[in-house]
Amino acid sequence: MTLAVLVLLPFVGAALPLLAERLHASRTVLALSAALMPALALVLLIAPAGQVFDGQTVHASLPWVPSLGLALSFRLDGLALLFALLVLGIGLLVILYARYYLSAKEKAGRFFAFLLLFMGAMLGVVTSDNLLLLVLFWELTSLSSFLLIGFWSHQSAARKGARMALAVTGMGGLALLAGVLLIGQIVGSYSLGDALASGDLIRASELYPLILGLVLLGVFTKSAQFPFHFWLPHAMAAPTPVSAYLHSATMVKAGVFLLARFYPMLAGTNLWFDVVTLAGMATLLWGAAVALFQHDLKGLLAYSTISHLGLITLLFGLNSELAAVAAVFHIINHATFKASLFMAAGIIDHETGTRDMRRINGLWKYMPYTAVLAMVASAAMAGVPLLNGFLSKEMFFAETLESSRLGAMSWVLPLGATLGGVFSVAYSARFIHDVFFNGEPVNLPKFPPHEPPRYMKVPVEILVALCVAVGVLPSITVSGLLAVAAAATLGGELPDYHLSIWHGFNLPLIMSVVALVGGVLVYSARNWLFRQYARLPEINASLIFERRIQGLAGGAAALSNFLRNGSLQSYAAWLLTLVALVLLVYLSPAVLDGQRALLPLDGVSLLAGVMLVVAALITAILHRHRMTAIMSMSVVGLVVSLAFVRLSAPDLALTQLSVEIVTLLLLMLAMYFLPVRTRMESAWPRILRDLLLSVIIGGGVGVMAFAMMTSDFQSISGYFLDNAKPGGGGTNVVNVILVDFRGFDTFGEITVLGIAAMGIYALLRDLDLLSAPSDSLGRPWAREVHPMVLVTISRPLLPLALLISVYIFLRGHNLPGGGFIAGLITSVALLLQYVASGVAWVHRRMPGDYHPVVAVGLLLAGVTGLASWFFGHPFLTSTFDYLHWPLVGKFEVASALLFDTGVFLTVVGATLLMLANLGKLSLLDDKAKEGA
Amino acid sequence: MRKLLPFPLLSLFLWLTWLLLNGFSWGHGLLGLVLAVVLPLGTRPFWPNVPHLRNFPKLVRFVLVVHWDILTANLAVARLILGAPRKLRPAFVELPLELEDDFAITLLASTISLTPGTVSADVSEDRRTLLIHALDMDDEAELVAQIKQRYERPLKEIFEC
Amino acid sequence: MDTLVEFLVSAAILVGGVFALVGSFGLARLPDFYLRLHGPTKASTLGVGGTIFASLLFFSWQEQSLRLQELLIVLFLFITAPVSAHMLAKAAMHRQLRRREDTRGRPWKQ
Amino acid sequence: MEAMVAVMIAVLVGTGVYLVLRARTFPVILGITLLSYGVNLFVFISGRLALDQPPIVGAGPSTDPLPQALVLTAIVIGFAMTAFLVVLALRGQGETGTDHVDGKRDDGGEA
Amino acid sequence: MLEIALPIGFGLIVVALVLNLYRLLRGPTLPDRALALDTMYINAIALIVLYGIANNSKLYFEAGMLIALIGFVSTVAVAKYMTRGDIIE
Amino acid sequence: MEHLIIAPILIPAFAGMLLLLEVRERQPLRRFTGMLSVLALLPVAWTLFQQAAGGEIQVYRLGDWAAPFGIVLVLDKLSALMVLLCTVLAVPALLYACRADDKRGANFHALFQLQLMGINGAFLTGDLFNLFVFFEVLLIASYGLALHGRGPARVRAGIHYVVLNLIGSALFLVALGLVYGTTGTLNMADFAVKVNQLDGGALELARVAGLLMWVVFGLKAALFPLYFWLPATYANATAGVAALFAIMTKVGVYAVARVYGLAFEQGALAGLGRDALWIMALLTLLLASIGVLGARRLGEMVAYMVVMSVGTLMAGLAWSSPESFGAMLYYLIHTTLVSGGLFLLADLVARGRGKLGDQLVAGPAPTGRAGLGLLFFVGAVAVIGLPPLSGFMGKVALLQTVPAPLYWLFLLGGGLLALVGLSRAGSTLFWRATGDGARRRLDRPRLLATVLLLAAAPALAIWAEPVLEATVAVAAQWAQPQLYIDAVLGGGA
Ligand code: NA
Ligand code: NA
Repeated sequence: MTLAVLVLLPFVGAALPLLAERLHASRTVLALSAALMPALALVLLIAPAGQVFDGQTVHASLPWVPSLGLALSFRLDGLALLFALLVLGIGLLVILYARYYLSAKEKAGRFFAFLLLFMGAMLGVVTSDNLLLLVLFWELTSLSSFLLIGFWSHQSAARKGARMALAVTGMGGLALLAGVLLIGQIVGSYSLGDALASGDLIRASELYPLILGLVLLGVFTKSAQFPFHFWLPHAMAAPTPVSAYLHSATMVKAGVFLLARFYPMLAGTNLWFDVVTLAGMATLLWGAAVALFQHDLKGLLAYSTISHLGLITLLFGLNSELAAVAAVFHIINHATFKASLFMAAGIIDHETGTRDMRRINGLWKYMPYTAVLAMVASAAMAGVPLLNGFLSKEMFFAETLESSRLGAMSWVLPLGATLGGVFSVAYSARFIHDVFFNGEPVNLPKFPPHEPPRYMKVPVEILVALCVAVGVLPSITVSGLLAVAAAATLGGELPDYHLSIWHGFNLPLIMSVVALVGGVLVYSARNWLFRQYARLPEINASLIFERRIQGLAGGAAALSNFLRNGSLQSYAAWLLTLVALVLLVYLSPAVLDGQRALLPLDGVSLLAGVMLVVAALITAILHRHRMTAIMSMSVVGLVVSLAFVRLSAPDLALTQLSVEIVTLLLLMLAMYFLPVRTRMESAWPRILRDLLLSVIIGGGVGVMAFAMMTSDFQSISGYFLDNAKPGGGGTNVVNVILVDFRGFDTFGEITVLGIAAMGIYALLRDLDLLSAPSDSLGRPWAREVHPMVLVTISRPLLPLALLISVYIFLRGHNLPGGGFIAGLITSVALLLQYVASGVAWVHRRMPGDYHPVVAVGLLLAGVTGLASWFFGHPFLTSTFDYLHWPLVGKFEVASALLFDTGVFLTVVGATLLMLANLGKLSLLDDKAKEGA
Repeated sequence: MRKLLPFPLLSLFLWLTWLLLNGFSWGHGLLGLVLAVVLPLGTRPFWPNVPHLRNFPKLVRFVLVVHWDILTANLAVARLILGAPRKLRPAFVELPLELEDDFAITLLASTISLTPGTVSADVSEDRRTLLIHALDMDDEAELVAQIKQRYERPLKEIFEC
Repeated sequence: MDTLVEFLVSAAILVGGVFALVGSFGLARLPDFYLRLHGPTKASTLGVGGTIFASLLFFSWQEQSLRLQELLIVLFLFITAPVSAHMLAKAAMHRQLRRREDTRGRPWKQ
Repeated sequence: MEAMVAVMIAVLVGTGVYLVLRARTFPVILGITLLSYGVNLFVFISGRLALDQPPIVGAGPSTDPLPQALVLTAIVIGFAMTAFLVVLALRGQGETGTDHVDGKRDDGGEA
Repeated sequence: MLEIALPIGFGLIVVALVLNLYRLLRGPTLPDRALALDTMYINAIALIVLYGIANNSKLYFEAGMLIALIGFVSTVAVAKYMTRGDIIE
Repeated sequence: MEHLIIAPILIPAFAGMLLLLEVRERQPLRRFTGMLSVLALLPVAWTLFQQAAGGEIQVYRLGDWAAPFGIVLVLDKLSALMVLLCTVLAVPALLYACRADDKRGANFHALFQLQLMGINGAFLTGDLFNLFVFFEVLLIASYGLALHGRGPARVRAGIHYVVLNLIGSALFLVALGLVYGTTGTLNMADFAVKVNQLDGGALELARVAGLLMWVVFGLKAALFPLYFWLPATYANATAGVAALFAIMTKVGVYAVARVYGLAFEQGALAGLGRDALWIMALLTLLLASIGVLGARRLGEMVAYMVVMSVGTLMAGLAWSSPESFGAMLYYLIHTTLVSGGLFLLADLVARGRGKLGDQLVAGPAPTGRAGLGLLFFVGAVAVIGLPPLSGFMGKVALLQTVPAPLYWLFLLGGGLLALVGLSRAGSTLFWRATGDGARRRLDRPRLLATVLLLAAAPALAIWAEPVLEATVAVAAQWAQPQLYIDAVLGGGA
């Protein structure tokens, strides 16, 4: 369990510096607060580390999401221990270093928090014993490094570098996730142990190439392998402590860590060899060559890092156990010398104010102590004997000589390795010579440079001391750790190897010598080389990437906007095309197999049908002559109402008729503000397309209608006919369905009406609309506002219409009618008052806000429904009884009537809320005109 | 009583309408009565000036006359329409009004419109003149006189005295 | 008696139909708007009136009791139809619709 | 009769579809209305056609009452929606100064 | 007798409706179209009443009454629109 | 307590009606009423969820009429989950809106409540026509809410939204006509039974009915090629509304799941339209992630993420194994809450940047840059599907249960595009600031609402197991339509 706590510590620790910053703690306290948890973790690591050195693997596991196979499982074996030490150890050094590196202005608390987040993520990656958990931490390293690289977010380079790193490593992470999921599918578990034990199974699977590809995509992006290396140099926009940490020892090492981790699972095949070796070799050479030409100190280090990562990758690719050992060894060595170099570079940057090696010269004079440290580290990087880099490089040279996979071409590997060594020496030489010697500084922003603060050098000193110690006394210092780490990597027994400075005169030694001499020669030819390099077209990966991304985003925007072109016509066409496709594909003549006898067609119906067809077509054709279109559409409405009469639906006929009238009022109200006529806008192709859609959809629906009407079916309607009277207390079955059997639909329906009215009210409020000052013929409007005849007739019509409403309402339960129709009649009668006498006149006589009417209507319907609860029945259960009164006789009292009253009120309130407010628009309009 | 039944004629009218709709029964008689009282009361604000019926028998007579005229005029106009339209002698005629009450004027205008052959096209803003369009007018004075005699005068007697 | 009633009903139906048709025929045929305006009066008076009379007779006969419900349709129509005509006439005058040249008198400006 | 009703439905739906594909709010409103007519009739005929069989208990054979109730609901909802659309069109006219469904002004600009 | 009169009556009224539609489509002016629509509504009453007789059913009476009572409101609205533009002011 | 099932519909319904009564526009009273209603819904929804978790499917017969004749509400695990999710989303959304957005137009609170009524009704009803009615309730309320506030962009988007949905409603009616015309019933369970007894032409018509329903639900859910209305509508809606709308697309997803699971999972029309849904969902996923990358406003970007999530969900649904459905539901919960939170966040950012709003161009830093930046980071990580937040869990769950390479490619590739897009957006908004924006403090309640929703991301990750167990249980019940059918029709039928 210590292990889980250990991984958790940095995450917890991330809060401390933030807290400290809140409390305005000094920078030292900030750094200490940041260092606390890692230090604690390091201490906690001692005990399990002992077990690891005893050859055990320490496990800890907490369940998290068992159904996904995700558990908080951790393992500490040699490999994990090695990396944990690097992560924590170098992490602590970086914290110390950053204490001095960050200026007082900077939000150090946030910086340390990000750093600790990263540390925790990295620790998680290396100790995960669960593949999904590993991916989880893996992506966390990408995310936290994004924050770290972009820490100086005011700099464009930092932002771009951060985004690029995130995009590239994020992509790799997604690929890795896919790979891991596939591994999980094959293995049947996401436990790392199970997976490592299932190497043969995985390699035998036909998914193996895919898995390998996906995992390697993750590895290569993270470890900046060719061709995914380009993000790393731009990540140098990060503060130097970040580079020292992420780009030497940790983040980029995550990739090669994974190669080591998955080595028993995935390595050993020719595919592995070909892909990994090739990528490693390419990266090694490319990075080494380009590094020489960097004028930016950190740029040089970045490319050198790429190159060294290539070296490690290449080693893992060789499918040789010894090579793997060498790889692990080089991971350690590279971490130490590269971290110290980055720190040294940071010190130089800090003291001179620039990282441009063309300006930084002869610093030996100003900061000799730093120079010594940097020179030792550089020498280690170059592979100079007695330093750690030499040892692993020697092993590397030896291993390239061992491989025979390439057959006759096997010489390519050592040749490439040597060439890489040459350039490695050359850029290391440049780092030493160009910075500390090579004449006098040129125009430094800060002059003269000094040695940095004492404690800022401590981390460098420690690391350089390690370089030397390992280089001189490998068997004492590093062999134990290397052994357990390598053993864990190989998943078992170690091969026979020897860590010593002197292996005798052999081919690797010659290669080393060639590299050293060649490197010095290359460096001495630098001026010529730089000139040649300068002639090459400059490739700024950041710029290219940024342009690509911008192009991608632009393309994405273009594609999105092409589809989502802001045109309703095109959206509707998509929708209707989909419908047309459904109809075209699935409507076969088979649907017309009905056997139902047809009804006779009489002449009256035929003529009415023809009228409807003509009127509908005219509406469509003449839609630009808007009033004509409205008139002909009213004919359609009338014929539809008549059709309902003919087809045994008196309720529908009444409803349709009254709705027609209100709709026409509505349209007339709107026409005041809309153009009366418009010019033709659609081009013929568009019209033809729309006609095609109309014909297909109209035809399709017609065919389906015919198919339905001509086939028999079984329905539930018999129940309604049987139960309307005994169960619902009414003989008008449609009404009983509406207020009883399906009263809930009606409840929803009047709610819709009420909401529509509210929405309309909201839409109309503060709407500024200009109405036409004259009619469509250009004449001024008529003078007379309220024609006397209309006014006079409208008044007695009101009580009369109310009487009819009551009549229609009361009979609704048994005969055609009901609350809805009654409500519309009442509304029309009231609206007639508005039309005849005007808004002001009406509102002097009754309250003009219809919100409460809608509310009371809805509430009445709702409360009627609720009342049934008190009788132990579900919502909307109706009840009815027959009363006998003297004189009056027997009559029915039904709760449905109360519900229907709610419907009535809602309809009245809603229609008036809609239309009366629409009418009021012109009042505002008039005021606006007067004001103007 | 006045307060309860501000418009007795309207109430009667509503009550009869109710009974026509529902058929006669004690229940509906009662319910109709309630409605006939309540609805005019409820809509009272919408009635700023109330025409008073003075002479009920004359009203009945007037209604019968109008119906008879509708019947006969229909026949006459049908002949005109089915005949040669070129023979029609259309005209706009201004009818000076003696009626003063809006309701009575409206009734006159409606009557004129209902009888085929004439349509009331407009009432002047000062309520002094009624514009009539005639389908086929022989003589303007005769038409005006006929309208005045058959419709306007009875209306004046029915409502205004 | 039955035959007589049936005859009356049939006659009323025909009268109603004929006048409805004549009115609409006039609407379709007459040369200017003001003349056409006269057409619907027939539809709304004798046209509907005839059918209503038929219905009234028919159902009273069917049920062997006086049934005057249908009268309401005529009544309402008599109240409302002149208003339509009046308003349309005003609209026509406002739009200064062309009238037959031999029309005597002139419409009013609106 | 069935064929004629089917043709009516087809024409209503077809013209409705054509009109909703126009560029101005007004024809779209007309289109939605026509479409509603057609669709309501379609739902209506799902209970099959019957002549003079109104669904009143005690008045002889009865047609299927359920689709009628559904259509009644659909008519009301359709009315509410149409009204909203009409007012929305006005709001569009007020805010964008045009009745184009995409708010495109006649001069090519956008409000 | 009735079985002869009714079809004739239906025929007459439907022809009337067709003539109305003709006027509505033909125009030429907006008042003409409005007038035609108004007439159609009135003829529809006759049609509905006849249908009631033909089917010996009183269930359709209300439809006719509805048109007679409030059908004219649409015509009034259109006419008001033509004269004033604004139908509720 | 048998009536509790209908409470999620009635509470907001009555609240909405009471709000309508309040004509004097006393905003505090309105806010109080609205908040009271959503807060009352919370325990109700939770209790219902617990009840449903017991495994028994509860049926509420409205008007005391037996199915299939009357309308029934059905509380199974799926509907209970959806109601709970809606409620959980509604509380912060309303809280946010209560900070002055609700004053930008009339009737906001009533519309909001009735919107909830519609959504909950759609989740609970067991009747197809009643589903149509509740669709209309939620749509008309959403029209009102989408147009709440003013401005031409909002109206333009509103017109598109409204017209397309009106066409959709017409299509739904055609489908319902076919449903009734072939099976003679409207009850979902009864339909499921009867559709399998069809043959010949009726079966063909029922097939078309099903496909038309897919089109309609696809429009609600915003599937390709029916999603074009969504980005503008959502991006232009006021923040609280946009946040609530995060569940609207899920109503479409739910409807497909419900009808498909009952009627088309097996039997004569088994797998109806599955391939088409699959292809459309994948295209949606792809195009929406492209949309995320190309978005010019943060709100638009989040809206595209909503569309992406629909593609993700529908594709998962097209596989429709109980396992994939369980994973899909987890993802649904995650995406609803997180995108809701991101809509709120987009508004917070826009408010803090003054005129620029949420446009993705360099400008003054939003007020409370660090805090908002952190929230954005959390939301973005979650919504992209990066670890360790809920999106990662959801994606892993989906990837594990949907073994289709194409899906993996689109899901992961879409995630990458979203990653690029969101990192650009975040970098522009929070890093590339040219000076500070308004110096006002962040509004605490607004911030709280945003945090509440975005807290779902870590919470759903930490408690991924119990949530997944719950969703898998929901899926297991869903995969046995006979349970539903028996509960509704009383076993024997
Ligand atoms: Na130099
Ligand atoms: Na006349």
